[in-house]
Amino acid sequence: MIDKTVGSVAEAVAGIRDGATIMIGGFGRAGQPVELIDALIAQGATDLTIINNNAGNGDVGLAALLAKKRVRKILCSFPRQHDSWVFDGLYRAGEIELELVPQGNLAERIRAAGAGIGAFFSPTGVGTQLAEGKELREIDGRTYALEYPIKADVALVGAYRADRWGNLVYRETARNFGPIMAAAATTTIVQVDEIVPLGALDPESVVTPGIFVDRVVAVGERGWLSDGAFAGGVDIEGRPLVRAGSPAEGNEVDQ
Amino acid sequence: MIDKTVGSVAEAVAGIRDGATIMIGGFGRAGQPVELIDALIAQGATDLTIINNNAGNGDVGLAALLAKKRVRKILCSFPRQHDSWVFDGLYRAGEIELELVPQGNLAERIRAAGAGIGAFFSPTGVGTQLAEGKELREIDGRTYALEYPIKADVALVGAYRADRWGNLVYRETARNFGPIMAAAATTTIVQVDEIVPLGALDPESVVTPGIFVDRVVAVGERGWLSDGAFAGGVDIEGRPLVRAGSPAEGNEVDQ
Amino acid sequence: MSATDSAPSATRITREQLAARIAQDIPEGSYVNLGIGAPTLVADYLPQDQEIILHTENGMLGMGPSPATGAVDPDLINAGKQPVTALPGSAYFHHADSFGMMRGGHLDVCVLGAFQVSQAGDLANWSTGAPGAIPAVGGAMDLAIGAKNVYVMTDLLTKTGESKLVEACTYPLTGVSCVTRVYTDHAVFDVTPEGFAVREAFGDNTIELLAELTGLELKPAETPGIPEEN
Amino acid sequence: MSATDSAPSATRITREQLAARIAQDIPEGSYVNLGIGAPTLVADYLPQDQEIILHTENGMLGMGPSPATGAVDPDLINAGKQPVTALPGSAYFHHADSFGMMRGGHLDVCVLGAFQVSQAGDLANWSTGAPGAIPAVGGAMDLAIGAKNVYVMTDLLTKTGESKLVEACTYPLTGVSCVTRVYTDHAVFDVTPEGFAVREAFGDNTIELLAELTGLELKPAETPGIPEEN
Repeated sequence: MIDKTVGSVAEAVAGIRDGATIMIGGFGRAGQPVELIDALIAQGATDLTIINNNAGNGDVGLAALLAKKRVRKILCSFPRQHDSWVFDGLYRAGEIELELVPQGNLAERIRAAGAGIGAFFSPTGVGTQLAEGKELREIDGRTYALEYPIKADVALVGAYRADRWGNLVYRETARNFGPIMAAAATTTIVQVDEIVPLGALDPESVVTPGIFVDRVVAVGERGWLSDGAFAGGVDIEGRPLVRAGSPAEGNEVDQ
Repeated sequence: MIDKTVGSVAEAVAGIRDGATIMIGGFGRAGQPVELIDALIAQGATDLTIINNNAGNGDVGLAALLAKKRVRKILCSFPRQHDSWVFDGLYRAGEIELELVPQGNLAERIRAAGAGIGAFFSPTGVGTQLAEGKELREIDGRTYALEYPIKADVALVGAYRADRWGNLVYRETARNFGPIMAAAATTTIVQVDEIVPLGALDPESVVTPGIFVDRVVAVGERGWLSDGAFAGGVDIEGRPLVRAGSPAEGNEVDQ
Repeated sequence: MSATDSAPSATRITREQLAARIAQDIPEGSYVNLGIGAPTLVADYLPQDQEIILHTENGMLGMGPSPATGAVDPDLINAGKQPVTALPGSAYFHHADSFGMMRGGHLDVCVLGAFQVSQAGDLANWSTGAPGAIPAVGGAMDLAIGAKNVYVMTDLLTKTGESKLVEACTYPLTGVSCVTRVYTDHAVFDVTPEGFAVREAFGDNTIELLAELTGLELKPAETPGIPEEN
Repeated sequence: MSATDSAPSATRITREQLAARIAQDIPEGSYVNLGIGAPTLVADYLPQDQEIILHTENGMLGMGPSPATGAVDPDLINAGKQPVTALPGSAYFHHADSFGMMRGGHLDVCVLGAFQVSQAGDLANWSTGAPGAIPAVGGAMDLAIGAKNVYVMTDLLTKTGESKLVEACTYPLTGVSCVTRVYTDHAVFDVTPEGFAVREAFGDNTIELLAELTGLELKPAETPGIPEEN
């Protein structure tokens, strides 16, 4: 019997080596596998290269990993946010290396790694600083820059439900980088709200087939659901709305 | 109100020009938009270039279009099948041009057209006749050949259900080329069993978002379903099983 | 063109008026991405009786307005990471599909902010190049080169009075020759092979005044007021 | 090696036995694509008490056996266009995703037929190059270069007695240096940097006999009988 489920987040992240390249899913907080990141912090691997769209929000998840100085380099599209103070501090202190990649090139390069593409010509970034030094080519009257795949040793992905074969479905825009990162890493580790019986996921609706998944761990239902139905009652960071008049989320321009 | 539905297959294929490049979905008969092809035959456009995985089966659908000598050239991966007699005859008579593309390169080149990729390096076919003359490059110790996008003026796609925004779901392996062809053509025309109300398709399960779809026509429930449930009672070509002992489907090796 | 102290005499519309003006040029049935910041205001002015489908690059088509407090869903956010809702007919997809949609030219319109737009249609909106600043680009470069029509929404002048419409950008570029039209608080400009053309000057603003404010040679648009086909 | 009329003395196993032999080397949990034709037989010999997940390149993982007559679903077919079923845990996807899965090296094993395999692991299985033949390649080239282990299932000799194991292929290639192992009716051969190595000779077959039949220098495999890690 194939059973990719593991009983704890500690088991899920076991064996991640110092110096590993790790993809972490999520766009901001949506889809960020916070429990797996916490487990990685506890596990202790260091000198990591992280691939994520952002560079951490607030003091939790990826930001907490950064705060522990366990990350040597981060490859992302949008590090600077209103709540990226942990990264900002490390960057200004020269304690973290940054490789900035336009978001669509980041996504497509990750997809290319999973799909066995050697390199591809992208129109994004041509003529800008972020394509400096890249091979350019005119194809059908348009100029493209050559982009290479981004692969990883490990992907940490936050999905919604899984079965024991590792088939995954996501929830709303928390899907974001999960499916492409799952395919681009040697070892893909997934946290979900719930493991469901094999056959419970509609094969028409599986977003990540289990072939891309190595380990799955259930971390319990997200706080804004109740028995699978949306219940609300939280702020954008998922914190319970305990009192009226609690401070509103900043509306600074992030991406 | 956005309403991409049209009332008849004739309306759906209206305006297709002589000389057009047309993608036709389907892998063999599964997902082949037979009613749209019949409408295209009636519509009269000729001197067509067709992109499909195969080159027609039996005497219906794509094979019927070929039999009418309306196709100048076909681009596919597997023309020769046990029931491809129409194509075989035209090819041997020199009446149709063939461009043979390995199936995965065909799929990825179609995907590249929809995704705005200028070209990509593929490992498939390297060192074979089908990569002759292509630009080769060694990347990370492996040799790749440069492949260009395949786009089309029109895509004819067979899906399962649609809403009036053109969101599509497919059924089982009839999905095959539909989603990538829908994105790679200037005008995408879709036949479905049924148009459902906006909001009836689960946004988590929409396979082709309506942005890729221009016209949708309902052609009625496929013969092996009854009110959306699988009822069987047909052979592999979808013909009703009228009597025991009817001739079995050939089991020649096709792909 | 006489040299006058033009600022007092220039008509400036508000950001909300500008958002409404842009909304006017977006036909029903369009697929539209509204960039983070001011462009998101455009959504409030799209006609309620028409269907215009909003794309957010983090993986959704059919985005609806913000939810009520108490109904915020942290899994359902836009590219600015603000809570949104899903309309009937919406669809989710992953990041590679979402950016393929943009890069492949499937969006009819995107509306972006700008630091500078050059008369060749070059856009600078992601970095001032200031030393010590932390660079961040997000999806700006993909949007800039992706949509069929790239509209810029911006004040014509910076807070210190310099024109954001320029002969050549001095800030780091986001995209080359990508902008279709610039909607400013003073006027609407088309990007043409011969440089900026004034499609619509607000209030009493004249081409002469706009030329003076921008320091550029300007001409009237050939078909002013008629939106281009998407 | 003495020249004898080897054919009568050679042991040949049946196609079904060969399918069973291949099935033995596929560990539980493997993701496997069985090529059209004889390789599909392997499915019948996979152990019933183990889970091995079959991929079909037209867009499915978790493929099950053929349906009963009357329960044939024309929408649910394999790459050979034969009716199949879906197991609990299956998933559908489109062609680009399916071939990305192959090309990206996610399949553990694929089993293919062959016209010829060279000692460098080159495979020829799609065209005899005969003049007038209609070429057709399908997914063969993608499978050949995609899986972690590419197993070939074939008779050792053609109907006219020529070896399908060759120094260099004379038929048009499907893939270069892609075959991992060749399962024939006479023996199982590994492809090694030094050419073919005999992993297992069936019945009384000897390396000498196989060398004579193939006209190739052969050596024993270093770790005969131990399947490689997937």
